Amino acid sequence: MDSLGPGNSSSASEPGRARARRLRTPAILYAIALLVVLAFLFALGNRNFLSAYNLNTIASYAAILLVVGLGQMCTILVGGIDLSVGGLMSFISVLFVVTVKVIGFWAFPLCLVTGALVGYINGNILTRIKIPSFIATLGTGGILMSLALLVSPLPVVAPAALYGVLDIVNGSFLRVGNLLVLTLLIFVVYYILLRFTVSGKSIFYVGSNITMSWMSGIDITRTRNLAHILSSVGASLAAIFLSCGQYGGDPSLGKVYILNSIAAVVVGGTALTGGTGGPVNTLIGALVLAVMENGMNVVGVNAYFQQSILGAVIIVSVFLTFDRTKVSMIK
Amino acid sequence: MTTEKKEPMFELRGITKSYPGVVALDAVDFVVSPNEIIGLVGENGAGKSTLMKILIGLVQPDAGTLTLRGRSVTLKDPADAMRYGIGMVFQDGSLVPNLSIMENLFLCHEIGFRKFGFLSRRAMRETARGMLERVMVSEDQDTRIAEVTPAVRQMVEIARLLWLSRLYGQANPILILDEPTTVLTEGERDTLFAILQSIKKEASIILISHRLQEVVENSDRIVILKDGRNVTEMPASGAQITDIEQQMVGHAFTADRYLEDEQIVPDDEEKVLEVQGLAKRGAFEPISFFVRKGEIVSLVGLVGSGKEEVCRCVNGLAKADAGTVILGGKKLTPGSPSDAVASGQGHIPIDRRSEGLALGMTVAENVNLLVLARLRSGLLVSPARERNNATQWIEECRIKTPSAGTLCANLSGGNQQKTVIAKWLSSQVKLLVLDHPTRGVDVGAKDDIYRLVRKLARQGIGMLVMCDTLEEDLGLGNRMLVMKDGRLVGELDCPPKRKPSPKDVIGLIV
Amino acid sequence: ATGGQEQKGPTTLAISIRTLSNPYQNNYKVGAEAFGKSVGLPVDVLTTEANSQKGITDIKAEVAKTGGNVVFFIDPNEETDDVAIAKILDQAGVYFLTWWNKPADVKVWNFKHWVAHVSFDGIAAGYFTGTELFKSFRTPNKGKVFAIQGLLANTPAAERFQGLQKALAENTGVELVQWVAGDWDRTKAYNQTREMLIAHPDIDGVWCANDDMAMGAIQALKEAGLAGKVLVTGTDGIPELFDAIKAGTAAATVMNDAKYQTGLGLAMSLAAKQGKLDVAAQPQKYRQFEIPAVNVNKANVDQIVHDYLDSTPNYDFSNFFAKWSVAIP
Amino acid sequence: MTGLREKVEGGKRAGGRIRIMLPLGTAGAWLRRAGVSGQILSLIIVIAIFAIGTRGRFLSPANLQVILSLAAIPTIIAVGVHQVVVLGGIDLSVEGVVALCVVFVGLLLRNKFNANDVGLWILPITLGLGGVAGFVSGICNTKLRIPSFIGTLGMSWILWGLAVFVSRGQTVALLDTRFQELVTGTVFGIPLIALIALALVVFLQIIQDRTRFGRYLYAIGGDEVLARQAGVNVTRIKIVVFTLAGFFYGLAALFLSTRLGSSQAITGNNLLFPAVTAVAVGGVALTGGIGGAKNAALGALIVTALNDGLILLNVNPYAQEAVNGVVLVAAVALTIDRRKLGFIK
Ligand SMILES: Nc1ncnc2c1ncn2[C@@H]1O[C@H](COP(=O)(O)OP(=O)(O)OP(=O)(O)O)[C@@H](O)[C@H]1O
Ligand SMILES: Nc1ncnc2c1ncn2[C@@H]1O[C@H](COP(=O)(O)OP(=O)(O)OP(=O)(O)O)[C@@H](O)[C@H]1O
Ligand SMILES: [Mg+2]
Ligand SMILES: [Mg+2]
Repeated sequence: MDSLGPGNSSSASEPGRARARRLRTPAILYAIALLVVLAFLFALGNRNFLSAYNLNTIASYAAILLVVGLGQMCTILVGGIDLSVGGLMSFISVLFVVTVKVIGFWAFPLCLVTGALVGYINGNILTRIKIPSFIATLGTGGILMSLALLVSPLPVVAPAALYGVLDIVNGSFLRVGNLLVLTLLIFVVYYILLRFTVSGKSIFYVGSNITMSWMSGIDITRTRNLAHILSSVGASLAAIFLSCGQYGGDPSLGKVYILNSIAAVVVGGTALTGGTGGPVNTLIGALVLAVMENGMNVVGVNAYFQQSILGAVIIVSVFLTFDRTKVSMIK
Repeated sequence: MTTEKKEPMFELRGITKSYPGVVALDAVDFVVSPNEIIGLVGENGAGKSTLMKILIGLVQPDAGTLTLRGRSVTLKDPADAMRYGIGMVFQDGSLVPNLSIMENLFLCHEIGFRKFGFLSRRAMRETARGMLERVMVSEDQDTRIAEVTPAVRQMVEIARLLWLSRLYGQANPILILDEPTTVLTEGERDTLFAILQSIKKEASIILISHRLQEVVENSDRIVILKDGRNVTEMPASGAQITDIEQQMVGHAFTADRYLEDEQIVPDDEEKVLEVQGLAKRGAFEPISFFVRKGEIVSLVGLVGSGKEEVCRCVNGLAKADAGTVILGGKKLTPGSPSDAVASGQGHIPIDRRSEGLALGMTVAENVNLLVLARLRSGLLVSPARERNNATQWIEECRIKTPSAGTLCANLSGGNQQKTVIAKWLSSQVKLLVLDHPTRGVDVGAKDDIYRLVRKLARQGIGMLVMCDTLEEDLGLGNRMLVMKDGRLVGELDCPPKRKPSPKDVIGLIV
Repeated sequence: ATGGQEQKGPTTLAISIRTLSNPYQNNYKVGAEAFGKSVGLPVDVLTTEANSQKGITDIKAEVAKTGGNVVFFIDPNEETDDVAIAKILDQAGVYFLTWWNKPADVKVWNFKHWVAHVSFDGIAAGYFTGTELFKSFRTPNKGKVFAIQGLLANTPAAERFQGLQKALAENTGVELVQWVAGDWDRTKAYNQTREMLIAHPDIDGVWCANDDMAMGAIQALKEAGLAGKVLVTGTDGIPELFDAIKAGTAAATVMNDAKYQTGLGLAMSLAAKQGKLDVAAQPQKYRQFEIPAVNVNKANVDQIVHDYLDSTPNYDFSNFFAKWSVAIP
Repeated sequence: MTGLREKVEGGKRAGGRIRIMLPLGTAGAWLRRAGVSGQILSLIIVIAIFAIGTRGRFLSPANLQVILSLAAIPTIIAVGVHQVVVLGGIDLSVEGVVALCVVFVGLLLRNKFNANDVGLWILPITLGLGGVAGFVSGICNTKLRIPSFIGTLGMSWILWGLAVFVSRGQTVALLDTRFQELVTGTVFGIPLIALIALALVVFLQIIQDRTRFGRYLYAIGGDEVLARQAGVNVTRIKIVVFTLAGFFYGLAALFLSTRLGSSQAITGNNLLFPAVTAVAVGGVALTGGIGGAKNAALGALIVTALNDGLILLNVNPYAQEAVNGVVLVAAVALTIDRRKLGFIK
């Protein structure tokens, strides 16, 4: 039973090769295509969709989602989840405005450090007390929510005298909003951290196979703590940006970001099982959500249907962006 | 052997299957006759497992025809194949970890145990006990699979296959065993082959193995695959192992398989690893030994002899109750693998899929895991250096992969093993613990691994090995430590060309 | 940015509200559409869904959509949204009016296009329902009361609760035994009332921050056989609660006429845009003011149902300040 | 043997394996084997703390009745969610499905809004509606290969939008009181609705323990790829599980709206997090493969008892979230069997 002639066998593998090439098209390309199609449709519906003013609007909305999403992404990549972002954002929002009244600019570093500390605590509840991150962060989220109400039971408004400090975020330089510049900076920092540093890359290894990582000497405790710190810092930054933008703190500001941050991450194609995905995915996720949110209003979709359409679009989006070659099972 | 004259049971013609970047099978023909054992051999990645997955409907071929008992068939899924009387023991195990032995035994085939729609536990228990006795598994059938040894799992899989072949009452079922012996001891192996020979009377068996010896001894016909194509087939009687190797790999092998010529004489003074009075209750009694620079020490003993636990304590995966592990003059923190790794200890685990690799990541990412810090330029890891390091080690270890960016999950078992080895070799270790380094690895790759092991020894790396076979232990090692019932019972010197014979060692082991 | 452009075509009337999933908020839409029809202009509805950022972004999207040819009625998600919204709309040259939420030290007259901020007096509402509730006790103005607040951290919720406390201060015979946060959720209020009845079986009344929660509380009292004996109050004025007042299970509510709110808001903003209302020339008392809500109790419930539910009132928006009651400092 | 067990447990010696030795002999052993000993223990602790704190009032028959009656609907929902979690997925569609079902209950039963009156037919209608929604989620997950998190989240948004549109944001008062009596009635002092929930839990638990469906459910949760290899029809089981979950939500919707005697889309709000919390507190591993209906039910009971106790103790509402959070973490610290979970994620 010898093998068949060479001519025969090579012709048999032709379709196989074509298939191989097709499957290698990165999912990211589909996602970008989706964005382009959406933008095209919206622009068709209303020319103003592509106006500089509106693009700026979309960018500012996506910016917040991106910043909290980048953080959330870190915990998801490492194989966990962070549900405390809601409570934390509420807490940081009021803390920021209350402290900015007293210490001015120094409220920025103070809030970031507080956020990092919360992340460190979240991490340690997971890694030392061994409570699954889902429960641990659900719990700390509740505690932070109460803390937010303790700092200020009602929204606090920043006095006009302090607008100068808050405009560090709100202002613009050469017609580009500082918020966008800062967000871009944060994106680059997270990107470099995750793709080009040993600690950041460890997040992917731990998320992909924690037993192997442990046995290979990766400090899994430190890595998971780091992921939680990155998450909380992202949420804190987003809360600060929001509070600056609204010139006030709001103890109920965070709630909607629990689900929205996860959605931004997952819509971009990062797997909840951990290990696959990344900052670019989150960027796309945030953009898809922002473009939809904005576009539906710009073309005047009936408010009754917006939620439904958004639901359908995120399903379609994940259908396109999710890289199924990297996960053996869809959970 | 008169197999040639029989009507074929199952005929596969022109089977072609490609994956992104690879053509796994290229117009392969494969015929199964009744009552025969076919030995299917080939290099890692030759396409053996893929062909078998097509045989049981887990993978659909891109092209080709399947003819079963004279009728053309398409197999939707494994359950479908099972109804036609085709079953398989998978290379990487197929038992669900969170279910019990019994539940796994009957998974998907519980029909016989139904009473008013509910499953009768008693009936299941009784049948299970009978089946387990047949393969000599003494574990309680309610133990979860996650808690039993690989050997027990393997036997449970075989028991499952036996039971299924009986259940559907298909005349002459086809049983596929993909590398069933890698985790078995010699004794268990003998049991397995005895069972196979006895059921051959009513079944066809396809046996995949990289241990050509057992293939030649136990099969009737040998089929060789190379690069996804049929190379040749031959009757097993009278087949020469060297000949098969030649056909599989394309070149002949030297007689000095374990490169004993290159075995170095370690310097007495420089000890890489010193284990002093290490003890763990219930696992092993106080044990002291050392590994010198460039020395290969093989650790042998039966299952339960405690050698594995000793290694886990040395690796920091488990905490010993007493004693110290000193690596390169530094006392290791007990129970800290990261300290062990940071101090220069490497560990190639027995279970590559769950302990050795990040399957969802690329070959390059896996290879570079341990050396990222070294691949930095400035503060950041340099992608160019990453690429270079990965390519270098892929070549060095001859990992057969379409590219460095291929996902590990898509490599063949043997190439996955080579990836794990490459990962540790690329990091500069002082001591390497090799737990069955050649498990599931083809002859060519084995050669590569032996070569690498010798090279490392020359570089002064000490090694502690536990091998698949006693021959390998003897061939590779400078010295052999023998454990029995948690105690060190013997130490043998294994100088090149004057190695002790396996018989000498077995006396100590059992 | 787009304010300076030449604007052709009809002006869009836009409302930014919290949600369409609750009857009170949904009436904003009804009122806006009725007004839109009366002036022959298109209406757009934006919802914040409890997300300030979404609210602000949607407003910007609406500005982009219409090229700035739009006027707004806005019920901000939180009072902290106001400054951001004001800055955005001022820059875009879009006239708007806000309702309910505004920080005390942010002044409307500092913004050229912020036509006015109008509100109902939340404290008065809580005070009215509180005193009505106390009157319904077996021994009037003497007994125990249980309170279900709205969402903590929400300004109207806090104001109404403040009103209740004012009523408590005046009625020393009444004791507030316990209060909880019902998050505006009917099911939650039902659960809490049932649990509270274990802790305080001798309760005399249940004060709720809105009607939805009041309906939940009434249901729990019904199951305990206390409906009609222990009364409940709410705020908003939903039809079910009017029925409950008629049936004697609720004591009072305060009706906020959402249709009038949107009508007035859009009318003023539109007038400003069309140059019929000179915003800058208005005295401060006409830029920040309250209008009275409709207090409903057993005595007037039939009349109110007749006026507002059975027939749609004929609103007159020619005099914007017809209902003006007090300036907000 | 020991070696492998060690490997399975790898790297988590610290957090301690709290072996609970209940002084109950065989019953204790049974509980341990059934994987609910930890949950029972935390329930007992919660009860003990509140019983002492309220000087026994917490344990009064009246309060127990309240707890059982209030736990029933969360139990039904949690039981629906938990099977999806056992599969290794998550079902976020609860709120949307309930919202839509509630709205249809309001518009189809005898009500104040229109002339419809389908009477008892409402039961198959809501169950069917929920089931269809679950079925579609299942198709999304299996056929379109969309992770359940997004598929069900999208589904929830879609249905939620529909519910608001269909109801136009209005509240519909129900006039048909038959179901209400069913929901509020008691049998020997035990709320009927609690008995219904209990019956569902027992029924499902038996299915999980004693049928092929149950076996396959856990096989998929343990390792989907291996289950498929073994011949499990993964797609079918998954679709069935999502559909079943939809049935449960439909039933919960019917009970929710009839108990309140009204129907509005927002009745669906605030149901998801408590349900998922209950599932997790009950000891169902979010990684899949572990925990059954009894776990979900116990989790719902613990969460309900906790809320009830906090009100009886008159804990400051501002601090309630914090107390909830602390208790949640503490309860899980006691309940989860870390031995079975490997690395905690
Ligand atoms: N799911 C898959 N995706 C992509 N490539 C695959 C997949 N499965 C197998 N391959 C590729 O197909 C080829 C044949 O693999 P197969 O597993 O059949 O080899 P094998 O002969 O069983 O090797 P081994 O002896 O190492 O087990 C390999 O090159 C492998 O990388
Ligand atoms: N009965 C025997 N005859 C010959 N050699 C033996 C026998 N038992 C064990 N050995 C040798 O002793 C060494 C240990 O083998 P064994 O398969 O028990 O390893 P193990 O790592 O304990 O197994 P596993 O982890 O797969 O259960 C091997 O080199 C093996 O060849
Ligand atoms: Mg193979
Ligand atoms: Mg072995």
